[in-house]
Amino acid sequence: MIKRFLVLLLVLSMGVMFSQLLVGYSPDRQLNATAHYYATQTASETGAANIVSAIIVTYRGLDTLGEVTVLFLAAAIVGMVLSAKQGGQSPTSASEAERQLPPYPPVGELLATGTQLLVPLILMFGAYVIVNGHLTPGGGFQGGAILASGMLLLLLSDPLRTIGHRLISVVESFSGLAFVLLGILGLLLAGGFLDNKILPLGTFGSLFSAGAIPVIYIFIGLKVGAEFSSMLLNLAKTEER
Amino acid sequence: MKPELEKRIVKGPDGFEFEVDPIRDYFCETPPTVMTAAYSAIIEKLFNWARAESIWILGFGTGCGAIEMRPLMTPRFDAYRYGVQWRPTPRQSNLFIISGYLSVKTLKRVIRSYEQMQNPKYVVGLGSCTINGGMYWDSYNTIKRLDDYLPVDLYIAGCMPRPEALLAGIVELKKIIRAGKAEGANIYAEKFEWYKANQKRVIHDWDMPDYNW
Amino acid sequence: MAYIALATGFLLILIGLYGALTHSHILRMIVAFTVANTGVNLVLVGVGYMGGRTAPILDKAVEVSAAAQRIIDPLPQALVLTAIVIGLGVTALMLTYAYRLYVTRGTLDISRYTELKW
Amino acid sequence: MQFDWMQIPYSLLTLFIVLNYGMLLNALIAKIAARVGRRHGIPIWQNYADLLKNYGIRSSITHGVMFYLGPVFRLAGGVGLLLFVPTIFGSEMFSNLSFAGDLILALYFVFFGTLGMALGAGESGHPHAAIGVSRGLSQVTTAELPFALAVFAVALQYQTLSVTDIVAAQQGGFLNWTLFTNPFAVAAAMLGFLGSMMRPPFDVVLAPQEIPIGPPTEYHSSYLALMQTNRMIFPIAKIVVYMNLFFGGAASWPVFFIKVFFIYMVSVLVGVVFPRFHVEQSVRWFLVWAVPFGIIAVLMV
Amino acid sequence: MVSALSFIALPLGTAFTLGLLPQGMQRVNYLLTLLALALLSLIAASWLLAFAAGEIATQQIFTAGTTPPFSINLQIGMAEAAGLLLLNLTGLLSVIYLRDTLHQQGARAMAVLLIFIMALSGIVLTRDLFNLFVFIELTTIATGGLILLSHDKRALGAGFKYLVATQIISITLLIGTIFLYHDSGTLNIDGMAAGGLITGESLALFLVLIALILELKPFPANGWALDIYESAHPAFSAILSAAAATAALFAVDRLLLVGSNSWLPLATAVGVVSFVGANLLALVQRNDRRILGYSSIAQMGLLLVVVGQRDILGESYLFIAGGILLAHAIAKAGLFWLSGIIVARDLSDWRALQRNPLYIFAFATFIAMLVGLPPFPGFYAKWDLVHLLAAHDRIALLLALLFASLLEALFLFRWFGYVIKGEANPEGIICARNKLGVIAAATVAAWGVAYLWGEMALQGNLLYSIPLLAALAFLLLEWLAVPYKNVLAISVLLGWFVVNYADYNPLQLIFAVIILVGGPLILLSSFYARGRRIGFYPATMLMFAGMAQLIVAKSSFDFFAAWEILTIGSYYLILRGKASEPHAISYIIFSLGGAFLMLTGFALAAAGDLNFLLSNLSEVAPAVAPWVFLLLAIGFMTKTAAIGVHIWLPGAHAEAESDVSPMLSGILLKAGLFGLMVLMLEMGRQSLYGVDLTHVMLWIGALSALLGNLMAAFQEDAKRLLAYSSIAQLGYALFGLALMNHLGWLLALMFVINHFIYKSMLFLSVGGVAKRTGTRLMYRMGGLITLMPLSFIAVLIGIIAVSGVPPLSGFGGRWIFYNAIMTAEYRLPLIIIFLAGPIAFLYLFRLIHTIFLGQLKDEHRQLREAPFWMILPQMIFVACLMVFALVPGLALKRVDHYLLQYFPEGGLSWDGLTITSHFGYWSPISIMVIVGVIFMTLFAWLLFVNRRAQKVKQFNIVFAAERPFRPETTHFAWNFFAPYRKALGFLTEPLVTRFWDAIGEALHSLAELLRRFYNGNGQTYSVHLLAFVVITFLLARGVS
Repeated sequence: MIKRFLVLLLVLSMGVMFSQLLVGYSPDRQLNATAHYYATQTASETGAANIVSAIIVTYRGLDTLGEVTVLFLAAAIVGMVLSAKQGGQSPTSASEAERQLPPYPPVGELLATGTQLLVPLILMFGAYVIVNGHLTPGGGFQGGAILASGMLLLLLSDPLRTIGHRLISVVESFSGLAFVLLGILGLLLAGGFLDNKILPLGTFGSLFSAGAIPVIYIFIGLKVGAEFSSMLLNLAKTEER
Repeated sequence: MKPELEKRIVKGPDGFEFEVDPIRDYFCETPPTVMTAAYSAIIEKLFNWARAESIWILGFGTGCGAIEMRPLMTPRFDAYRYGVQWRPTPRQSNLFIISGYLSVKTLKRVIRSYEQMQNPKYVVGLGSCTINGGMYWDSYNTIKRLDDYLPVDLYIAGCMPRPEALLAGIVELKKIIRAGKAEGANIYAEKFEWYKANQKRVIHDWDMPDYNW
Repeated sequence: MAYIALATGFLLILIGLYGALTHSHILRMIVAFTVANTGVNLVLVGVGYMGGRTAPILDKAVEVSAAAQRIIDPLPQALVLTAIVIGLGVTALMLTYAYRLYVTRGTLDISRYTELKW
Repeated sequence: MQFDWMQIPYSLLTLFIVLNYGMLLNALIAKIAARVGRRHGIPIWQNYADLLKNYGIRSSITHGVMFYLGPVFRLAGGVGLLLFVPTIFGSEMFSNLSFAGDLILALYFVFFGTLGMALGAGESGHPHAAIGVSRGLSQVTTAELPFALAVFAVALQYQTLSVTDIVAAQQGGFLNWTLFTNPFAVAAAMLGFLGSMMRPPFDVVLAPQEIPIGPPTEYHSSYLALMQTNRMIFPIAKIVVYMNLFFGGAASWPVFFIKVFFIYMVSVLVGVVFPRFHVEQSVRWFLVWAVPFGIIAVLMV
Repeated sequence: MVSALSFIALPLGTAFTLGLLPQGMQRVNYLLTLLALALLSLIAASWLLAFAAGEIATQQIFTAGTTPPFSINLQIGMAEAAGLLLLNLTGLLSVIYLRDTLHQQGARAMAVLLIFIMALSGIVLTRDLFNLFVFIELTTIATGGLILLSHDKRALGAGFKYLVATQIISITLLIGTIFLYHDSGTLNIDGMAAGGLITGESLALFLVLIALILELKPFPANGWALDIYESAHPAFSAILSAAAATAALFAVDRLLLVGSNSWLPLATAVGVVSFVGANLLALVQRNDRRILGYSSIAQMGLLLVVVGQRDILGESYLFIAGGILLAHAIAKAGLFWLSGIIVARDLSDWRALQRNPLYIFAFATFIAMLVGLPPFPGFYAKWDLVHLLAAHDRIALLLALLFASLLEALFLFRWFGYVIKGEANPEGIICARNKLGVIAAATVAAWGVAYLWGEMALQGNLLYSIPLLAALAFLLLEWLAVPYKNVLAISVLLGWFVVNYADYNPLQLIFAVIILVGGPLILLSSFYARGRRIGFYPATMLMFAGMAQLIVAKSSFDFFAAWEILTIGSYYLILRGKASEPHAISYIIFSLGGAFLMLTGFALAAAGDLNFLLSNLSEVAPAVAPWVFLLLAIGFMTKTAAIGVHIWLPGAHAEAESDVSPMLSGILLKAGLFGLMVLMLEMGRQSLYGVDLTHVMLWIGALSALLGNLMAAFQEDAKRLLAYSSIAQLGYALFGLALMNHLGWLLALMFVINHFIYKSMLFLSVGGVAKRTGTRLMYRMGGLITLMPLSFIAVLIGIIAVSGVPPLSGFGGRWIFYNAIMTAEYRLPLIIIFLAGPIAFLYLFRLIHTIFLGQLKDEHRQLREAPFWMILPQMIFVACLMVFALVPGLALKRVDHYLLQYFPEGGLSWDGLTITSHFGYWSPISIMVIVGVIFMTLFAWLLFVNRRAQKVKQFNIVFAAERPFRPETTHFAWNFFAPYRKALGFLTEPLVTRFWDAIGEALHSLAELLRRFYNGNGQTYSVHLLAFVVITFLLARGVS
């Protein structure tokens, strides 16, 4: 009880701090210098219509690279932990245990059919979101997540399905590598690391525009999709026990 | 033999073991020798005078007569007048007064103390018990004749002799000393074998070297 | 608007923290942190909000020339995306840990994992 | 002051006079003590007889080299102390060998004999000897303290460490003696003096029956004779220091004899009246009663 | 130059490539990882070299073809380059170290590791706040993964606690970041700092700062970090401690620029609390990795302080911070790596290192580096830091830092003691070659950095000092047998003396002779040793090197460095003794404590001058001068073991080896006296609050003399007795110095010489006896005079000399003493010293009596004389004593004249045979002749009258008509001065010991109590974190 009270006290103190932030906050009337720059210069510099995408992929591309790396890391660690060649109750025995386990109850007709119907659509939608990331709301992350949701659906409909792990890992690594290489190309060919001007900017507002942004977004999308899928797969395996 | 006098194996700090024989290693066993007057006669005379005038008695009361020695220190008798004083250690004493009957147990201590005194040294037997055993003549654990065990320079008879007798005896002893006739220590050295044999005859638990330096 | 968003965000954070610090069940803690993260994200977006403006996408509705007056600050939006992804990564990691902990020790009570102390 | 060969015979003469004086003085004091007990006491020449007898003992034993050397140290200490201090003030010849060092030399040479004796006693292997030494050393630590303080006070008072100069400063009437010019120092010194004379109440070191006379328990014949010789010289040598420092020194032998006698009598008078102290009692006694005088003396100078 | 972006692109690319490679190609994966890290290290090195050479200036790296603040930019400068090199090298070495584990875990683990290093590099490089957050999160997640490299099952729990903690940190960080952005309109850190929009009051800035500080794991909100250190794979802990903390420090440092330094006090405060707290808690820790964890936290605290004090450090900032950081990183990484080859986890299990001296060398290097001993960078850094702090009157902070450093030294040296002493478990260590290589690399790096920092130091490189080099050279000669090394050591010392002879002034010459001629003399006794005697010569030579440097030191830095060096050397020497571990630790703690006081004193005196000349001590501002004097004096007096700080000495001297004790007592103690002489010559009298400090020293000297003697009298252990006697003798010397007159100083010098000769001799004799009898307890000896006559003679001469009885040289000391006090204006302490004098007889007699006289024991009946090589120096000392007794002018005359320039009054006159002072006179030769003649005459007389003496044996004593039972019961020796104990024993109540024990006890209890705080519950740790944030906030607000 005392502990709860203490925690409450602490949280309330945090609350007091936050409230000070809140009180001190006043919404900007004007865009600040940075935002103003983005608002006015994005179009000419990057050719992307979606300023957020431009920021994500180009201006703050290094963040995004880090972000992608976070996913990569998370996936790798999840894989490491769950494939667990290390001590403890070795889950390698899990695959043997798996056979003795009773099979899952059969998936419903609705789910099975829905999967068959929806997965291609989902994948397509994901691809769309990815390639249009520089124009409309969306982009690699969103698209990648949509791609992975297709994978989730597949897993739900058939938990025992084995999906090419190897493929996923090659995709994630390859797209990551490609991202880095594109960044380095920017360093070599254009104004700096991850500069999108290594490709022509094209016509503002069209699909093939904004330099390397769509290309990078594609890789991001692939990578995010692959990472999420790999994580899902690995987590799904834990279910097998 | 007492256990502490038995030979024993001892381990040194470096781990080396060797035998320790207490009697041999801890005691000097050399027998006493006759010590003649080393100086010319006149010096020896001077010394004999000094010896006579400076009689240091070993403060060791061996029997009931010890009680008679105490009054000698008091104002009434004041033995100091005669150059007499008591010393607590045999090393510095010249005169051993065997004060009364001498049990065998005490004899052993007396022998030790006597042998630790330096030449010249004198023995006075006090009371009849030292002469012939006195009333303890048939006792199982007192000696009868002091003479058999130590060379006695002077007997003072009585049971017990009074302090005055003791004083008279001391004065008599001084005469003997001055005359150069108090050579008990040398007699002891000469007849050492005989004395030892007598001593060992009565002392059955002989647990000391033959001569106590 | 912004104030409401911020206040809600802060509240979520506080709720999340309170939950994470009072529930000793690991999964509950993870959920609580997710709540808190959501709050953070809300705060992030809320800070960038400007009343009466539109999304930072340049199209026919918002011409490039008028963008500076029409759109809200795009940067927090970019940031929040990163924050979300990172939060996701951490959550995934925590879940994995939770799984492994359960496998090795058979409990999800965090107060049982105190063999390392002092 | 420089060395002169003539100093050797004169030093020997001093030694001879002091030795004989010591023999007689000691016997006299024994007689006085006997009279206090209503006894007649020893003859006045008794010490000569004792000494001669001990030299005349025919046999002796030795426990080892240090045992052998102990009495030599002891007597050398006594003789040295005597000779390092000028005996007669104003006499070139009876200032003995004091050219070798000043008051400090005398002060520290006191320990020469003590140390050697203690070592010799130690080698005898007799526990009682060791116990006696332990007691003696314990007692001397605090018995010396008031004396040292007094000496320091006197040295400060006269601004010199030379014994001759100190005596010189006290000339011209007995009111110039340190006794009157610096009574606290003298009080401290004389209380300390009691402790260093091996007389009651500070003679538990020699407890004759408990630890048969302590350190010299194994000594006999000529060793003992040497120590007796020292016993005649050493107290007088010490008293000479006191006399020179506190009582105006002596300008002639008669004055010397009288002053030494009276100073000696201080300890005798105390001794015949008081029983013995434990070692720890005497240690405390000196600290509580004697040292404060010394402190006052040092601070007041 | 290769772009700095390669620090991000290269590892990332490699990490992704690893995923592309088919499975089962572990070797290739591993090689790739290695290659990438090696390449990165090379690039970092090339940057660093370029910066160091001044070829390039700090560079900005822009991304996305846009300038900041609109895009993210990186910045690399000298500091960053160094940091990057450190990170990547640590990574590289750890990867080598982790070879087997990584092979087992596969490509994923390597990728995670690479990304971890990448993220750390990113933290160092980035100038964008949000980017910083991303990199921090990357490290967090990577940490979460790398914890699992451990074989320890508990690591899992630790990892989860860690993740929980980082959640809270990242929430704080993000909230702060976004509001900072809102307030400043930029995410660029330099932009924020330059914009001036962020004030010191900013709560957002506080949140960001506190989050970054929390990344440094400040005490006490760090339970999770400790658990990780304890359970993670040591190689990872190495990275975490060395690299991750470094990176976080860079981040904190950068952020503090924002808000124009107004949060510096926060950093300082948190730093101090961490430094003190972590070191305190480490005191009661027994687990090696956890203790390293505590130490890491402490070091981070220290660095935080340095960062927080940036405003006053000026140009030295990088030098100081870098020095401490590198020392910490290399040492900690090295120690963690070492812990990886140790099988068991208790501190004492490190004894396994004894298997190879090289392990010990590495361990010693790391420990010395952590403590900040010369010649390692921490030493230079601490010197500068302390000086600057003192110059800006931040004394309280300074004292807190030094106190905590002392705590740190305490647990580190205690650990070192455990390792050196005791039986090693041969199974306790498992060592692969790759791991060894890594540890060796760290050791080399340690010395490399030491050299580097020396090069950069204003005060000159300590590694150029020839004595130190000579001492270190003996490390390389360890394979030689003792006789060769001994000859070499002796000739080195003598050679150094001959070379420098002409440069010493008379005062220095006396000390030089004692050190450089007396040292070899004592070393003669070392010939008796067999085998190689590993560790002895480097330590000895280190001590001598320090001493040799000390007496010629011109600046306070040289002096202090020499002081530390001789302290280390002597510490190792003491530690070599059989049961010496607790004494060695108390020695080093008192020495370091004293040294820290000295350091403070010097710093106060220097007023910011980093290269302060000792001769300027006389010109210290009057306001601080008494304090300087006080601090320095206490510092020196810890070495002379003045009463109050003496408790290290008896044990240390008693337990040391036979030939070490004389060096310690005869030579080492003189260092303190020399320091005091320098101090008092330069500063003269000082009074504090109206109290003349020299009067205080008089009291201390007198009390030391009294209590030292008194305690010596009650010892049963012969060497302890001598040790206490040293305390007393040094008390006399101190007293002499404090008299502040000509003769007082002469007295002190006389004591210096005398004490050296007779104490060395006595220690050697007693050492020889103890060697033969196998005990130091005097009551178990006895009667050895006939078996060991030469030792007896040495002791006899020794005690006569010590006691000051004419005709030996001790008397000269007493004579000068009396003459000196004649002019003393303050007389009260004299009473005590008078009392002390005769007490010396007590212990001296006891020493010779109970050992050599009395009853010989059964088991000693067949002993032989001490070894020749131990007797030889004793006999030389006997000769020296005799010569010095006869012609003291030989040594003292020149000093007497030399002292005239400082104390023109009261010199001695040395005409002819007699030495004359203003008050008295003294003729040593006459005394000797007179005493000799009297003695010989009497001896001859006795020989004549006593020629027929019968030699008897030990039981032929008068025993009250009985005979002795056994020698043991006949030897009166134990508690020899029982009546004296009854009378004055209360004075020897170990009050001082109790006082220090109580302090130690209190510290330990406090630590034991405080560490309960870390109850192991991840949730509680989070509460701590939160509470830390809140409390810090409240405090910060309350203060401002």
